[in-house]
Amino acid sequence: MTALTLLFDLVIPALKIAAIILYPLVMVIVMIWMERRVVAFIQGRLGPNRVGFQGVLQPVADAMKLFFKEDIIPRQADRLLFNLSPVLVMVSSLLAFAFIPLGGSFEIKGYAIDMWIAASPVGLLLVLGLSSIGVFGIVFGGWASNSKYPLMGALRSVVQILSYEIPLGLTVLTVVFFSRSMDLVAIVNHQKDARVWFGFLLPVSFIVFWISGIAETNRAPFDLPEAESELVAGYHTEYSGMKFAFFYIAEYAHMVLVSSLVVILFFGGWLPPFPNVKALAFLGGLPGFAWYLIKIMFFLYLYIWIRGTLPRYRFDALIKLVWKWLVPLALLNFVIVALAWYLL
Amino acid sequence: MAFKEIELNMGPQHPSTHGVLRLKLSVDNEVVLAIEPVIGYLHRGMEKLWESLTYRQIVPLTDRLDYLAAVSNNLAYVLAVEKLMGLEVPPRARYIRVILAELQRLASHLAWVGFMANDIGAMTVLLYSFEDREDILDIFEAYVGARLTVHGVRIGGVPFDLDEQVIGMIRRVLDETPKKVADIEKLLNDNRIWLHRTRGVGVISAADALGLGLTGPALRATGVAWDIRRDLPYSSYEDFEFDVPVRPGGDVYDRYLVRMEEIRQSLRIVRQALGRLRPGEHRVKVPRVLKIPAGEVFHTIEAPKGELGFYIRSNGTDKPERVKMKSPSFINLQSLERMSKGYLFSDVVGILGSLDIVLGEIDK
Amino acid sequence: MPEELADFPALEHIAGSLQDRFGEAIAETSFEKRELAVKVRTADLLAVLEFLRSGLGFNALNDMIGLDHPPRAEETGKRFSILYQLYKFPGGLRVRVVIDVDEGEPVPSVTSIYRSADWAEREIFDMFGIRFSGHPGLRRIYLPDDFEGHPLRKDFPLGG
Amino acid sequence: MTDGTERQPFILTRADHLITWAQKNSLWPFGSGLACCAIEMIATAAARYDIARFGMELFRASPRQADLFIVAGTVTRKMAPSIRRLWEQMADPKWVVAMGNCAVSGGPFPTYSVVQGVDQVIPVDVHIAGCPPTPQGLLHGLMILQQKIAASHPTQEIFDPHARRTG
Repeated sequence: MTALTLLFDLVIPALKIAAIILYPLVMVIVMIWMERRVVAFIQGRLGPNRVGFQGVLQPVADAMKLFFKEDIIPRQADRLLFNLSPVLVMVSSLLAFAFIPLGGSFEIKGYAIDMWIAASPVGLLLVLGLSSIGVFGIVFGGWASNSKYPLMGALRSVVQILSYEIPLGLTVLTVVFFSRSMDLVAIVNHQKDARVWFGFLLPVSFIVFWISGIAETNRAPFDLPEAESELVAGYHTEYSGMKFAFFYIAEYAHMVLVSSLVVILFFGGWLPPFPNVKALAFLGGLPGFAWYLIKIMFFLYLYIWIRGTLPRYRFDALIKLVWKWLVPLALLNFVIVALAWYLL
Repeated sequence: MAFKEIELNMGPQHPSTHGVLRLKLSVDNEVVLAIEPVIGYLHRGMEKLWESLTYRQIVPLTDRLDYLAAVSNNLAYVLAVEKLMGLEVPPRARYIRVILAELQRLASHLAWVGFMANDIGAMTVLLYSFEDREDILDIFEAYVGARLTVHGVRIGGVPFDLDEQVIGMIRRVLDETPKKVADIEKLLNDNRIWLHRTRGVGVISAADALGLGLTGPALRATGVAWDIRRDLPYSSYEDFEFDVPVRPGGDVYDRYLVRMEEIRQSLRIVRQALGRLRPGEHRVKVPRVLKIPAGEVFHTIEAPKGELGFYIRSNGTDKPERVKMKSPSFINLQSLERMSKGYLFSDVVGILGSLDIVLGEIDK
Repeated sequence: MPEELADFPALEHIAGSLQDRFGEAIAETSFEKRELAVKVRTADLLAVLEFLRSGLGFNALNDMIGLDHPPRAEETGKRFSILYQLYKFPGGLRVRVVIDVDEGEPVPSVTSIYRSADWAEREIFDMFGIRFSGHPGLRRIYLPDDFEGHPLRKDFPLGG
Repeated sequence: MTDGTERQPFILTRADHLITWAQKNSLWPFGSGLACCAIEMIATAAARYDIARFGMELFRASPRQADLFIVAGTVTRKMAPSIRRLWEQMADPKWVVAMGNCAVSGGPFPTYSVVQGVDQVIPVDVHIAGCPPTPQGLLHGLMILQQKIAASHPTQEIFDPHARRTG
């Protein structure tokens, strides 16, 4: 075994694993800062601008402060589940990133280095599955707190996430029709070969997926499980210190995950835009990871924009939206795509 | 999990109780079965305190009742005292009072729409409306030096004359506010979520509203055209032309529309009052030690939140024997149960918001 | 220039109707600062209010005001007064119905006639300790249940 | 500040510096308003004064997640037990700002139902006078609190349990 193979077989994968754990955390920090600044600008304010350049260190200060805070476990709480749930939420959302390709592969001295950790043939299923394990964390947390507001928040969350899984799954299937694979890398590569992004081919799928994705992450206007004006802080009302930080980070990591999925499934992942236009070929000069970042930033920005604009849904309307509109729409879309795919 | 009914305790510390109100709710799967407000967490013993203060010392304390509309409170109390004394104030003072009171209504309604939208989850509106409200607070600050607890109406008139600087600021607000209000309406009026959360929610009929003693915009939203400024004018309101907005529905949305229209009518009144302001005295001399012969009086005005009244009983000394405040929020909050039974828990927040309560004047 | 009741036909009509209907029960009618006040016996309170509401159209109870006059207690034995401020929509006519109450004397609750009296009666109970018979849930409204005394009585010190 | 810090190892004073830097820059207030001062507190969070510049705009609805209790308004005897309980529910380290004359000393209400100063109920770090204090006044008070935090020595608590400021 030469030093070179050791490097490429052991050290590089280890570095990659470290990077893929750090990547969502860094994105979360960027996202928290971005959200607070952008929402502030939408509202005619400045937002955090004292800590570090333009306040970029604000989330770092927040995280560090939370780390040094007392960790309270209410006396009536179920200790095991109370402690388990933030871990479950955090781990499930971070683990999913193992299957997310952040870019294409490139070669150094004959060794191919992939910008992902695991390219499973059922990567898509794994990501969706892992991201919905998080809901168990929310339920456990709400129940274990042994308090009414967290319980109501958890109940809302379960109903909401389970309902929105259905249109989410149905739209993902339409993508799989075309890509004929559940491997996320293959899905991107298929878009490269087809020279068209699925978002333009399947606009309905994209819209349904995006709306369901916002609901899955419990974000405005679907932020009912933690609706502050109703449920105080929802399922994490009783959490303090680092455990609360876990919920907080997991929520943002989940947003990054959903944005990544949207980009990979519908907007060509790390592919540069306009591959067909000769004049714009220079766009391909930017590395794939950069394109991927630009694209997910757009969707993360969209999250913030929506939050700054819309009021909150009421629970019955939220359920009506999914069962009366999104599910039938997704089903119809599925049938039409299936027919089109069969006939063509 | 086979539970039917949960007892929920909202407050006295809860993000959307607008202060220190406590609601005892019993909900079945988020549907409200019963609701009981518990008040008194801000009871400061104002009425007892007033009995040991002179008539003049009471005025600044009225600011702390409805702290979102301090001038209206001053005005109601001062008008009652003046009625008891049989004192006539000069026309310029009356007009300045109208200008201040209408600006205060504007500030109060702007704060209301912000809080209301925030309760429903549209927090950007709160920031916008508070920014607009700051312009009005600037006027008060330039006029008397205080922002919130203004103490802008005194027995016998107003403390200062309106100078050119303040008038200029008022004119700027008159010009800019319609645009800003339109911005807020753009965010809300055609928003499907907002409509869904407000239309047909918290409905109350005109008969019920009257029976419960509901007043102000909440009453006008049930189709009863009743505005004390128009129907029992005080402080020269009869000189001004304005409409009394009325809506038939009695729901949260109509209360919102009525208040938004009142903002425009208030601007109209201020504009007229500024135009008709004639030079003259802005106060009459009132003796330093104010002794009022024995008597009693009850006087009400149209405050932003509804009918605000003071009952004053004098006994010939410089201190009143009894001052009782009739607070609109106290009466309006009483109707919360009638309005929110059968609606969802999330709606209670919106209905409570739409009533525009201020705990300061409920608890006194 | 003192104004006379005769200058206000609407109010005069009300005073007249009450006098016709109840006669002796109306202990005193006063008119001051354009406000009509009618003093009645506690026993007749409900009948008078019911007549004012259904007969004369006073459809809203504006406010209930409690008063405490300790000096008067020696003269008449009636320490407290309760003022019912009534209102007529539309039109805005007002009339004040007054009753004198002694300490410990129960007052009939008017919640059956005016629903808005619910909290107002609780407030008077809280502040003066006057009990209302027939009230659906008479308890303190502002102060905690274990509070001792009734603050708006004149013998209650300001600092508690 | 004569608390024997000069005898502290270098590493701990550096750690103190880092921890207090994080703590003072990330004071999440508890979204609790009692009376008039609450309106000025909201105005401070609104666009013109924008408390967010200091990283303090995350008003937490749950006391568990808050660091700073701004007692904004009159504390009545009926409310005092709740105030105490909310403060107890907050996780250490926590700070209290008494905003306005009522919270400082009972203000203009020397009556039977008003607690004459919230420091009778919970320990207060910074008092801000005013009725109500202007938003500038509140911001100034918060900056003083930041200085106070910067001068504190959180690592001392590890060695000296009596150094805990709350308990």
